[in-house]
Amino acid sequence: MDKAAIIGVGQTKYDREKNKDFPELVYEAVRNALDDAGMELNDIDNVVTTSNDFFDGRTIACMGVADAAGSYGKDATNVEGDGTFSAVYGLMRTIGGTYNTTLITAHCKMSEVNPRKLFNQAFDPIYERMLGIDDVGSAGLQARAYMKRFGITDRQVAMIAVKNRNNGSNNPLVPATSYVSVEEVLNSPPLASPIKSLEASSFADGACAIILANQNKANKWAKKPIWVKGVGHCTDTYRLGERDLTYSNALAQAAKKAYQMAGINEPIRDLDVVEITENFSHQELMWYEALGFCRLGDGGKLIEAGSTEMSGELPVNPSGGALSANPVQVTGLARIAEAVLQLRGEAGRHQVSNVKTALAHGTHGICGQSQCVWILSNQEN
Amino acid sequence: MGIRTAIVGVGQTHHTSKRRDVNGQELINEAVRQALLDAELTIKDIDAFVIGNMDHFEAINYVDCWGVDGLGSYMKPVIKVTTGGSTGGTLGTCGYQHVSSGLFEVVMAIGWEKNSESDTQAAISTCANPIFERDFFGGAIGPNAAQYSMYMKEFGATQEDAALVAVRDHNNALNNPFAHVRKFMTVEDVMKSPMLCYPIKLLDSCPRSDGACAVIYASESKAEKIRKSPAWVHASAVSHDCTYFGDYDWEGQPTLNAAVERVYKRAGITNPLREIDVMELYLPFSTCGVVWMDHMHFCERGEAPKLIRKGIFNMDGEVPINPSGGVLSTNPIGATALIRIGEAALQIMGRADARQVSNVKTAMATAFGSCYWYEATILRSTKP
Amino acid sequence: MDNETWFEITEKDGLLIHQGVINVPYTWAAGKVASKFYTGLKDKQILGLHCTKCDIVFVPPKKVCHHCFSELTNWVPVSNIGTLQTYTVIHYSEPDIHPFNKPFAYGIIKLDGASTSMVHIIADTDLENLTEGMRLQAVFKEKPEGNYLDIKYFTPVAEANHG
Amino acid sequence: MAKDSYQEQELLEIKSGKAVHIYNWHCGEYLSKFFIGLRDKKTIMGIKCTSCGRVYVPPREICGPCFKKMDEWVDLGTEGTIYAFTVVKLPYIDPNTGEPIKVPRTDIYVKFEGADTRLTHWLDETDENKINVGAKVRAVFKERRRGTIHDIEYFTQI
Repeated sequence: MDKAAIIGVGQTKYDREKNKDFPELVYEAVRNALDDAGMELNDIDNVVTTSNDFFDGRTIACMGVADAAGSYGKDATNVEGDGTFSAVYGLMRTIGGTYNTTLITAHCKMSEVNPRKLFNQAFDPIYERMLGIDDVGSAGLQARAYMKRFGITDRQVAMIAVKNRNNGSNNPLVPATSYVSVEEVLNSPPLASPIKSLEASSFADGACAIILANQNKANKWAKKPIWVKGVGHCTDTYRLGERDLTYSNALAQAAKKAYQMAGINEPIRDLDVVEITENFSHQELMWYEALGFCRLGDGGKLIEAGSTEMSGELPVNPSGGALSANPVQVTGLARIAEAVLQLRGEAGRHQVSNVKTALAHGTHGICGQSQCVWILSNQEN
Repeated sequence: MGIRTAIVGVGQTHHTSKRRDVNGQELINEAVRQALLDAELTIKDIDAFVIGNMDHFEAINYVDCWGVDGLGSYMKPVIKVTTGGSTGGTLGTCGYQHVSSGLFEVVMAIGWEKNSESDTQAAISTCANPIFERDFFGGAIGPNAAQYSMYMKEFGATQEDAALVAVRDHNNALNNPFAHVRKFMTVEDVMKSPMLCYPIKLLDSCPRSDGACAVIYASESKAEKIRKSPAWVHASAVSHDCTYFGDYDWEGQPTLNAAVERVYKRAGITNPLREIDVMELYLPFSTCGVVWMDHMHFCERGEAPKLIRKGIFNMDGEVPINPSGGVLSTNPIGATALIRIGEAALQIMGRADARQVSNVKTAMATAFGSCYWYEATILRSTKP
Repeated sequence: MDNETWFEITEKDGLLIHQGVINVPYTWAAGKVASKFYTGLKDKQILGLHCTKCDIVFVPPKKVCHHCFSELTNWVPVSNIGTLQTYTVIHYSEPDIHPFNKPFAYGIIKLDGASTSMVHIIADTDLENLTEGMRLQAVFKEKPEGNYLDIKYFTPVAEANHG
Repeated sequence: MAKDSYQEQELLEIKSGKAVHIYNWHCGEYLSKFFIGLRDKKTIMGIKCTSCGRVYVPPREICGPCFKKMDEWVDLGTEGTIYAFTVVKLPYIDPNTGEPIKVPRTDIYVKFEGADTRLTHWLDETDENKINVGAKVRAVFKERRRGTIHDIEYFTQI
């Protein structure tokens, strides 16, 4: 792969409810990204937006943010899915020969919708949709299957919620929370057993934008370009009844490709910080295993050992992750933005020390059907 | 520069008003198999997939996830792109960029729609801003009709000029076994068909169809092994400058101008009428087949009717437009613009059977959709 | 002229929020495969499609095997009884889409003779007593309508039926 | 069993029934101000880009070509001209109700003298022989206004 770097990132604050409409949110993120890169819109060659017609409540939802995303007078395109996938397409466009710089945006306002009904629309209308099942119910099926197979305890799963929610209290971009304990998580109202309320992500409103540049332009613009070392994305089978819900093979395959490109052999040693999309706390344990941070079934032990805490060997989600703020579609792109801040040493109160290589992860679909992995570094070579 | 990329296979379903025998996944699967057959590949040869449609036509969220069984994309990378009517163009560009980036070698782009599964106009009307324009958006026919009224007044064009375009596209469809509407018609038939919105009549308008199309893109090193004469992608461009329907300047057609100017520049085309051998244009109404010609550097403003009357865009003319029958005869919306690219590629590869134009070296395909989003692609028989 | 649809408007911090809907009905073609599956349910028979190459029996059936990409044509009947793989008890309500009142359970059930599992509802039992591995049987709707809920739900196999 | 076994079989359809998704669309700063203007003062406001001079209706935060924030509000008056129109005769399903719309219905694009973009709305005339592109139209406001685009009941030819 030709070299490319992230040379600007911009995020809005992620709130439960924003007093802005979609284009106003997107402009805020884009302006922040341009200012961060020291660029003006003229310096951008093309734009990739991310939208979802169900969550935005209109067909061709990308139309609504065209001007705000800076599409005027440029080649623009639109990906539907998590922002990490839009960024993959943005990367292709950056190194594909036609463009030098690409702006990627994602926006979401969960406050405007009924999420469960929209997630239900992801199920096959010919078959399971009539059951009324959604993201939460299916995650409950997944959590129990996973925990049963490997003897994962409720406490281990709750520890993820505690870690991420408490990490989030150091991130000024996510809604403020007070300290939560394992007991509070375990005692929070049941949602879809064994999942409890505090173990589900916190839906939010917000937007994020990143700017990619190929090698020609990256060093010209950025004070601290963050280099793309590897990417991989992969999609598992659709139906829950056909999928191994206890292990994300799709994530393992996506990671394998990204690791190969980046020359990562032992992820827990070679990576310095990780930002992943854990829509439910048990998924973070599953993602540890698929990402090769521990052996199959050892996710619970990894969190118990404190390895992924801020003070651990490989901090995961210093930003607080999706459990702290989950503006669906934006969430993965925000993980990339957070990884960039870590690699530049600009993450403030949630900065991890000595970061050279970071992993950012996004997921899309029900129970992590589709997965995307990015490896980023502050070292060009 | 990126990796040289070519189209090596094209597949489509037959298109019809309603496919009851297959669900969406199964419909997609038919196009995928046809494309594989065309390129003499197996599903294992495909490294990555891009899929697109419009969500509210079938009400399926996360179509890229739902479509895995039809695509044959189990444990493979899949991305969904969507931009409304132009989705097919967006898909083609995305497939091309997958390969030109060097990240993938053989990539399949699939567009599909089952317009029979909902009220197409209801779903389309939800594309307008819901709190400002939705209730007043009865579709694209109004502005197109008004535009052609003005055009007739200003340049002396006639309803018959538009009818000539309708007759050309519809009768070309007789040569295309995949086309949805295949009926011989005359200018008189078009003129006598029911008026939908003055001066646009029923036979001046596109149908709605169920159908799917798949196009396979491959890197230089793979493409030449797969097919002796693939269709090389020389350039693609898109322009999208509007947020509200009321923003668009119908007289100036700025996004059409911008998209074609950009694509000509990237492909090094200075005299399109002379340099392009065949075109597959996304013309949703026959009137577009008149007015838009003025914006594609074929002639001075107002001269399109002259070219049309001379027949230069007919099958036996200088630059045949829509040998496949175009959008007027087939319109599964998410696939429609990808069919344009696929048909243009077939022309380059010399595989368009009864609708083949002789000696095609350069072909152009366009897409139109959403808030006047235009896309254009240039394919050639020679490498870029 | 009175074409306005009246939706709720709220003012908050001097700004407006417009409520609105997307209300478009859909009719999906089941296609030949799912139609045959539902026709089977009318006779209380659950049918799967067998991939002879991979030796997988897909229930519910699908036309293409995702492993080998073969088109499947080998129909096989499977049992109405199967084993619970995993389940979840739903403690929230979503009245527009939930066919049961909370709390109710979803389960993934592998029917005897099938290789893949069905997601469905578990009812008519004490949800406290659900366990993975328990045996469940399909309860059919009295008047089938040709859709997924022609199996009303799954329920534990009566003691007498234990083999 | 051979493929032919399908032939005798009935092909089924699955129906969604009434499929309603409720949204709470935030109007944001600019559209809110526009709607409040309609409601409280019966004014139609546009917004001007001080950089290029373009005036936009509906108002929005950003001028696309200049990519600058706009804050100069312009009163466009309540009269404009017809830029384009459609008399909708097909009773397509109204996504607000799930029921067919009332036809005929005339959708128009209104060009205001002081604006570079156009406002979409309804015209109270449905006989297309009596509607002229370029004709002058005036906004007719509702008595009971709530802060929506429907505070203008329709436009009428002057």
